[in-house]
Amino acid sequence: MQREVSAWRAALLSLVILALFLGGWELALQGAGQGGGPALDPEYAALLGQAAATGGQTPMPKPSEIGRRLFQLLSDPFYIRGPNDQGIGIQIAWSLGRVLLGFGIAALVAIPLGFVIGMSPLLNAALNPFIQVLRPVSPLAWMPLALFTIQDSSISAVFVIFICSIWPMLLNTAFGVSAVRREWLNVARTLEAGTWRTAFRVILPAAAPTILTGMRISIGIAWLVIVAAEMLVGGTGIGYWVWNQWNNLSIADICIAILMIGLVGLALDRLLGLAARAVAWNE
Amino acid sequence: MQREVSAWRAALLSLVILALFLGGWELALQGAGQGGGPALDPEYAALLGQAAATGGQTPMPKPSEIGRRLFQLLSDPFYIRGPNDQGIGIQIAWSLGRVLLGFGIAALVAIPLGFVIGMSPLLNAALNPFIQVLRPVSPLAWMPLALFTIQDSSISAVFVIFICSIWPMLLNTAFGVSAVRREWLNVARTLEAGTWRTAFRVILPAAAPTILTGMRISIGIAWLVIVAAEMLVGGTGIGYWVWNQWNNLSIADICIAILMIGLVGLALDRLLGLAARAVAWNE
Amino acid sequence: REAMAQPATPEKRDLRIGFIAITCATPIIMADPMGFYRKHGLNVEVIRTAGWAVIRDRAIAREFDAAHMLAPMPLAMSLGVGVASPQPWAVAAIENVNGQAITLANKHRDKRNPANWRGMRFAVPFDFSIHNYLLRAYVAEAGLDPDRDIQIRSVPPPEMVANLRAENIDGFLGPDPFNQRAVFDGVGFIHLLTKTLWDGHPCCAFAVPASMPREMPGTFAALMRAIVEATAYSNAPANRREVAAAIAGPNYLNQPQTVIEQVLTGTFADGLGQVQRVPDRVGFQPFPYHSMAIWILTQMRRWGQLTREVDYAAVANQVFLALDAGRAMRELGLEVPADTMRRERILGRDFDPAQPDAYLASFAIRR
Amino acid sequence: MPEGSLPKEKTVVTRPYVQVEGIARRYGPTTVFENVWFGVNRGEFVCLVGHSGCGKTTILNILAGLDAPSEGVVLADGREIAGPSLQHAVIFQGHALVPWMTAEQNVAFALGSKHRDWPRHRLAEAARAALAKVGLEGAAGRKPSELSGGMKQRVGIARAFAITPKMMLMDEPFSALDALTRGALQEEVSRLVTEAGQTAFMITHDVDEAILLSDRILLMTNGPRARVAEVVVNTLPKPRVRATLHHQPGYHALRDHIMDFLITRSRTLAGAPPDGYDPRRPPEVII
Amino acid sequence: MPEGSLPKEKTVVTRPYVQVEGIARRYGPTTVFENVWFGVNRGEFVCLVGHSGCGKTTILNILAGLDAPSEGVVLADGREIAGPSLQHAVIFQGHALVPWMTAEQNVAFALGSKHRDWPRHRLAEAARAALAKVGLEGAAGRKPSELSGGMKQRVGIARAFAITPKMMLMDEPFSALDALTRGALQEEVSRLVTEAGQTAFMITHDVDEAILLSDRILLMTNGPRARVAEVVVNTLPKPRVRATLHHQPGYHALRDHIMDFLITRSRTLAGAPPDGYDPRRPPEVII
Ligand SMILES: Nc1ncnc2c1ncn2[C@@H]1O[C@H](COP(=O)(O)OP(=O)(O)OP(=O)(O)O)[C@@H](O)[C@H]1O
Ligand SMILES: Nc1ncnc2c1ncn2[C@@H]1O[C@H](COP(=O)(O)OP(=O)(O)OP(=O)(O)O)[C@@H](O)[C@H]1O
Ligand SMILES: [Mg+2]
Ligand SMILES: [Mg+2]
Repeated sequence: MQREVSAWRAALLSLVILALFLGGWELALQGAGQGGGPALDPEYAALLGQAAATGGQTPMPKPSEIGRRLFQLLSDPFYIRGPNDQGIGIQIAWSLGRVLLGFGIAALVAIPLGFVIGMSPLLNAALNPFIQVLRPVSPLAWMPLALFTIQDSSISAVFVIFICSIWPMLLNTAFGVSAVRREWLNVARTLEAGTWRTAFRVILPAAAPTILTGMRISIGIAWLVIVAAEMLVGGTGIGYWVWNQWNNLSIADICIAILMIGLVGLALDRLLGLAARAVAWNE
Repeated sequence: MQREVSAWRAALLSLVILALFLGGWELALQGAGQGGGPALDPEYAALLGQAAATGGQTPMPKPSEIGRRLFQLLSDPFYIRGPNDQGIGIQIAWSLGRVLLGFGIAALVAIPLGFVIGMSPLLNAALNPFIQVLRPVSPLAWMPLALFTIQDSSISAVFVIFICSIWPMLLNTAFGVSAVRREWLNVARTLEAGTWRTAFRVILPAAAPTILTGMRISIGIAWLVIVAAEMLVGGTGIGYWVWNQWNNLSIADICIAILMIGLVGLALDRLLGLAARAVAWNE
Repeated sequence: REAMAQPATPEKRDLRIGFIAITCATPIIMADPMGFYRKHGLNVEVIRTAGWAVIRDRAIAREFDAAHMLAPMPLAMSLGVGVASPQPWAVAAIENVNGQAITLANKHRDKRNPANWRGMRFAVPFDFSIHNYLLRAYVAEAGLDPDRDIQIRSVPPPEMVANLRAENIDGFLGPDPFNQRAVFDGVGFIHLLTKTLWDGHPCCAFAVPASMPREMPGTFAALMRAIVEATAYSNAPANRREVAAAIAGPNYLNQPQTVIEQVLTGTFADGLGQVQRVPDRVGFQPFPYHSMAIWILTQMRRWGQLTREVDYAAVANQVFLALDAGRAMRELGLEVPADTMRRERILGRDFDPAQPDAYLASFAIRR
Repeated sequence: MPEGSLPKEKTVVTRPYVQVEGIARRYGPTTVFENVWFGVNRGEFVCLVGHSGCGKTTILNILAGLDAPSEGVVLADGREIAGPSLQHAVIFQGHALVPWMTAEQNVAFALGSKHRDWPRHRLAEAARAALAKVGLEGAAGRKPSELSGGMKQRVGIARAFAITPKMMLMDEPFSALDALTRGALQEEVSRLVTEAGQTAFMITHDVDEAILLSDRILLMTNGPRARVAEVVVNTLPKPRVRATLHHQPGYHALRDHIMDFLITRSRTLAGAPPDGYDPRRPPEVII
Repeated sequence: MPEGSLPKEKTVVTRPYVQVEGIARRYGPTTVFENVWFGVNRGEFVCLVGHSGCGKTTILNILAGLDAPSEGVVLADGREIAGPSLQHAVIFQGHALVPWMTAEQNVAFALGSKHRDWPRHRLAEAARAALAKVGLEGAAGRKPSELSGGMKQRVGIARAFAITPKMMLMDEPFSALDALTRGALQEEVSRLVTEAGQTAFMITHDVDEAILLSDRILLMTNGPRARVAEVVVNTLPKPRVRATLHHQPGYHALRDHIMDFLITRSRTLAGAPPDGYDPRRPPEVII
């Protein structure tokens, strides 16, 4: 098996696949919409305007239409026309802000706590059941509880992101700390390095890649959760935007939202990937 | 650092923490909701909820109330009284069914596809951008698109679970296959073992632990997504039940739902953990 | 428009009807436990659904044979507004008139004048809802631009109280029982009943695919009879408590029975310390006046949802099946209005359905 | 003795079994080794000794068909080696057992690759027989993780011998083992190779090991541009026994010669081949 | 020579620096070793040789204070060893450099642990000086992953010597290295220990290494219940040079004696100690 692949060839293949997919989609819809749906009363059809005159199935938008709409949205992403009508860039910024806040607080809690848990096998075993039970709970189940108890919707949204994204960081930090190579701890011990010196100069850097992996998983989950949180809280953000476009059934906009969510998620992941590379060590 | 911890001590500590938490919660709410508002017209008061009648807002339920409700729900988990009123056991069964279906289909697609991708560095590099962009997309963003294109809400729900849970399996299978130890492939080559023999007897078992890890992440995500999917599709399932209890502002039921979702999620995770142990090999 | 002669037997007996768990759906829901569907030879499953967008999508996908919709939704869908392409659905009967309210958070007790609402956030159930149009008209009458001076969001009715409690919204113009529920939980008070804005306004509709009367006339007729009968039954003040008991349970509205009773009987706590007695707080009237549709269309034009000229009367005639509803009412011995057009008095202005353009032109605040 | 290995001639024929003809290996601008010529006769045991990085593993991989030379050819039995073959078994340094199969299954997997028509029970029997030959009757059902390092390597040896190859290729097979286990395994391999009359080619860092096992020892200079500097003929009488090897006359002289090469001459010879050095026929040294 | 190590006496005093008094190590019912007594004199270089699993690493960890014996005590300088100390530096088998620090930072970390008041630049200077002593001036800024195995181990050595401990403890420090590198490092360590007049205790599998470096060689029987079977006094004159060691008179006799022990007597002596064996004073052998 040959492991080296020229980046160019891969990129080319990516583009070919993309082109085939979009082309196929475009072609498949070519002439759709003229499809003979149930024959309509012509009098009725006349009322519906020309688009409706043919009736029938709701067509999927073509990629070209989506592209046009995307261009339109991206050509002025930061406009604000009243509280209900803001550019897609602003919506993404809102979502990002919420995610970063919730994720940031989660990191501030999870990393020190995970450190403590990782250092104590007893605490680790004792807290594990709680973590395991709380971890799989969906954001949409937390949200009502948060809205009810916190009584502040923007804090609730941040709380839901916090509670959903804390677990991977907590588990990974605890694991990373508990799995620090015995060898290095022995080095620190024979050097009579103190607790703090050992914690910050040996254990933390040793566990850093594992912690970063946890953070990477967490930010993925935080971003996954934002749409749910914003749909329920509403007002601003890409999740609310999706909700609005859904209420208006603008499929093109929903496709664009999916693309945007994917791209921003990818960017967040890459960013943490870079951070992970910065603290990575290899032997 | 001592690594051996008696399971008893850990369990005891777990229980102590739980007791402290629940006790604190119970005590904190002792007397809440009795906010001595102005004396009200008794006729008026009769029309209000207990808390509002005394001038407050409906408080958080106490753990003891939640416990009583939990007992009540679990004492008859499988009743069916009409399409919108079924026992919690049935709801969980519905959710499990959907998750297993969506997850099963995802596994059937992801594992062979991941195998092919893992064997070909070129394909791997070419498909990676798509996977990376689609992976962070939230179930709630997929849902409208699915409802629109599939035009069947129960298939849509399964599709959303499928699309959200496929990525970790795909990535892990591809990674596991591409990372099979060169040594073992060399053994197979020197033995002139054929392609299929190598694939099934060497690569698959070698990659199995990584694949199982992917499946474990995937089932976690599938279970995280079910609430979102069922909330929108409605009718049955624990997600719908949460939604329903939220409509009724029954915080006790939401807490129970969170607990149930957590426990079932934990059970699913443990099950795949057992499967992972069955295919694990160590050297 | 005259429907065809009715065969005696329904072509399709097993039907699925989607609904949202609000009191507006009372006739659709109570027809099930009280046996009206069965009586007319139908086997109906009523399915609770999470929100209006889901109702719409499942209706388009024909997962539902008929559905509980907001009265403006079939109009918008038929015109291709808010959907990717026109979906011919029709209002077979109106479910309820009145029965909505503006609920404000308790902290706004002193803000009873809408002119002081600048900057507040309100929820309505859906963009294409009478609630949206009434709230907009109401604040516009007070001189506020509903798009610039306040914020209006679509929130599924069941989430309104939780959002009000979390101070995520300052108030909502929403369907019952959630107005009453907000009072019941001590979260808000009823600012006004929509009855005072437009007495007899339509709210929710019983919607069917536009092709149903043609393709399944038997089923359609049976369904209409069941619904009209249930509507009439629900409307009788004497039956209201019985109906409340029938629909409060977890299979339907899943709310405390007292809340539903207060809504249906009109004897309710207003959240301000008063017990109000408004027996016609909600009414159940099946007849889909075309004038209602025309007013809705003028509002869709007013707020920029409908951007092209349409023949209001013709669309109303196509989408609001007044003749079919009238026939069913007549068969059941109910009084049928003579004219499908009715002059309305809305927010202190007279609305003449024959002069929609003049009406529209009279507003200062519009898109 | 299994039938497959009976009709082997033990006499050294004129044409060597393996002929390495002027192979070189280059990675971009760096040449690991070049102009390497040597032969391995039928039934002969050849050891290759040299410092780390001189390309020993690469040469062995080329002989095994797992790698290809940048220049030159390798002939086995007169035909060019085009890829891995069941005729040439490899014993890897890291035992390379697949850890999810038991010892028996590991051997049976190899046997099944050779004898595709054998039923499962026949494979299992043959695998147990092969394990018995290396003294592992009792461990057939254990997974590699339940075996000690020495036992693992024994299973690797059983696997290689089970398919009765014409040539055994071994890349530092014992270097990860402790001295005691190493000694036992050296004797095992020596016995098996002799019994089957096989050709063997082994890489080692351990001079005692080379002396114990080999008929000839190829000494390589340091890389880059490594060469076969000389070929030491091991004239110590066979069979040799590890426990008494160091008491055998001639042992110390042989060992000291090789040690000297490793410590100094491997380095000094690296740059400058001595006069009259012909890479096609590296000097043979008999001590 | 650094000031810290100047006032060391080079003569062997009556009381050994380290006294191991009857230690044993048990895991549940199994006894790895028991009744182990020996001493290491000031400035002496002692090697411990024995087969895998006889408990060598455990003994070294006990000397380092990283582990505690199940029975018996170890005195250093007359006081019981209670835990790790800066006085006893350990060179680990796997170098144990932390991979996220450069070579210089690794050494500076050790120095900073000893000299808590030194400013950063002084630590860096001292670290570079320590690296220069092992010939790594140029590699100070490189991370362990950018260093060869030998260089990594050199950094480990520099780190251990930088804190000028009274005793060096080494657990097979060179076993992962190839022969050439190993030789160079052996000479390095020998020089540094001699220069600083340090006491040294080293575990090794390599008989040549033990002969090259040690003053005395402790031979352990196989486990379980391993013992120190005998102590071989290495009388080969110092300084010894690796390249010529095998030409030194007495070398072959010494090596053969140890080889014999490893190959046969370590096993035969394991069960039954010979008559008159006193674990408190294992027989000293001078060849
Ligand atoms: N893919 C590669 N690219 C560049 N150089 C390589 C590559 N693979 C191996 N080398 C170089 O080829 C040389 C020979 O490697 P090889 O593994 O054959 O050495 P060796 O003699 O077996 O060493 P050792 O005794 O350590 O096993 C090494 O110097 C190595 O750095
Ligand atoms: N935690 C433990 N529980 C049980 N037995 C143990 C434990 N740790 C070590 N042992 C046993 O103690 C014995 C001595 O181990 P040690 O690592 O000291 O041996 P060694 O002589 O250093 O071996 P090697 O030469 O392989 O390094 C081994 O047989 C090992 O199996
Ligand atoms: Mg090699
Ligand atoms: Mg050891």
